Amino acid sequence: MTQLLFFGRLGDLAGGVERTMTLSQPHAIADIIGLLDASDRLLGSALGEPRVRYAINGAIVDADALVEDEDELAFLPPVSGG
Amino acid sequence: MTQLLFFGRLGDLAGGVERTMTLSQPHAIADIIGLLDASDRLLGSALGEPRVRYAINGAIVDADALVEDEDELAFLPPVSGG
Amino acid sequence: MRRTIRISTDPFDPEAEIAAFRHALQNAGGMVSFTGLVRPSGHDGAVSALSLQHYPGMTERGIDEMLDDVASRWPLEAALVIHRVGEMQPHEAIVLVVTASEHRRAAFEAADLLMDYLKSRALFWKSETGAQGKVWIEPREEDYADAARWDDR
Amino acid sequence: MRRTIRISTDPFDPEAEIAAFRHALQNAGGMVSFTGLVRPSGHDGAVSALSLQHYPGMTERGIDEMLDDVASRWPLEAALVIHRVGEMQPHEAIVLVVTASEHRRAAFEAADLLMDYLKSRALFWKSETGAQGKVWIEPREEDYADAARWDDR
Repeated sequence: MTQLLFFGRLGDLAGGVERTMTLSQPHAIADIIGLLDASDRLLGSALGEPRVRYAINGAIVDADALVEDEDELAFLPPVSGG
Repeated sequence: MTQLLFFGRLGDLAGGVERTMTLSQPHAIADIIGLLDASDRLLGSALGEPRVRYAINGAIVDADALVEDEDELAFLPPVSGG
Repeated sequence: MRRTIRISTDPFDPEAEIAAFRHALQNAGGMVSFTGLVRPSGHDGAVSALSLQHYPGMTERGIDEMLDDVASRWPLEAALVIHRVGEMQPHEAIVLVVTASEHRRAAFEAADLLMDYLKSRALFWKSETGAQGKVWIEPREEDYADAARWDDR
Repeated sequence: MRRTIRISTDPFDPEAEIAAFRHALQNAGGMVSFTGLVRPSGHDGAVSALSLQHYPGMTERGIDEMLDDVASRWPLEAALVIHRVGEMQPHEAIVLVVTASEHRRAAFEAADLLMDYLKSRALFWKSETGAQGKVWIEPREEDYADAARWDDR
């Protein structure tokens, strides 16, 4: 089971920060966004925006990185702290 | 009576921060340094060093400014705060 | 460089933290603190609530790497970063950065860099809830420019 | 800009002052403090005592003019300057500067300028008494250079 994390306004669109997904085989992040887009266009297009970064198990990666089942995939929109 | 103030290391040389002097007529600061130098060469030459500034009644002035009796004349060596 | 990083939903008392930091110093001659406060009026008029989210674990690691960077740039005795997350009220402290060094310039610059990074690069997401509902805040152009000042130094 | 200047021979508690300053703020989003401490080892090995002298009245007026300058450069809500004079012991606070503004950059820069001025331009004279007797301290070249940064800005 893959853990998906949606931070910032992406969590509002996803209806929560956390969601799980079962991947029978490794998928590129871009493909996972495609799967999410198929059921929710608004969320899908937000996840694909150029300023959104991706992290697998806490490491920043590109959209073509492969996600395996048991991985944690996080979607990181522009940050703002302080 | 003129109040003289010697700050920082000048006070060590003058044997104290405060000293008084009676001026029967206005004198330029340079002349007052000359008077002090006559009785104490070490103090006199320290007061004339280029980095020492002068203040009459709290206002920074040049060495040719006139000091009158009842004035406060301060000798200000390089400062260091904080 | 002694370092402390704390991210918590609990309110904190900035001056109690600064005092504890100061009492642990050995030989520092100067200490700089920055305290970030929830302003009563935000981007959208009166703010009724401010909320901060982080990515547990990864946010801390990112700040730890910032502190590696800071330690390599300046000779600091100690640095402290505390960041609130969750719901906050006006006037509460959001963030506290404290740095200490032998001479003041290092402490000033290190605190300045840490705040620039925390504002625009650390993994936090901030939202304000006001009259017009919830708004996600992004760094101002100025914040990105501030952080970029350090990239070539 | 609300301002406070205090020069005193009495020891002060930096964090109590910072806390009082913070509680009086209305709309500031950030607050910067610098605390200068007596270092246990000074210019001449171990320091047994540090002493500061000022020119009563004139020193305060000079700092007040610095605050006029600061107020004309940045939109600050408040600024505080506390400076010890007389005899001090290692680890005691010599100086405290606190500034507050809507955005952090103004508070950082104002505190930085105030410290540069206090180090090299305000009317204070500092001496350390160590193993080799009493030594009058002058600003380092770096301190003069730091203060000169602001002259053309």
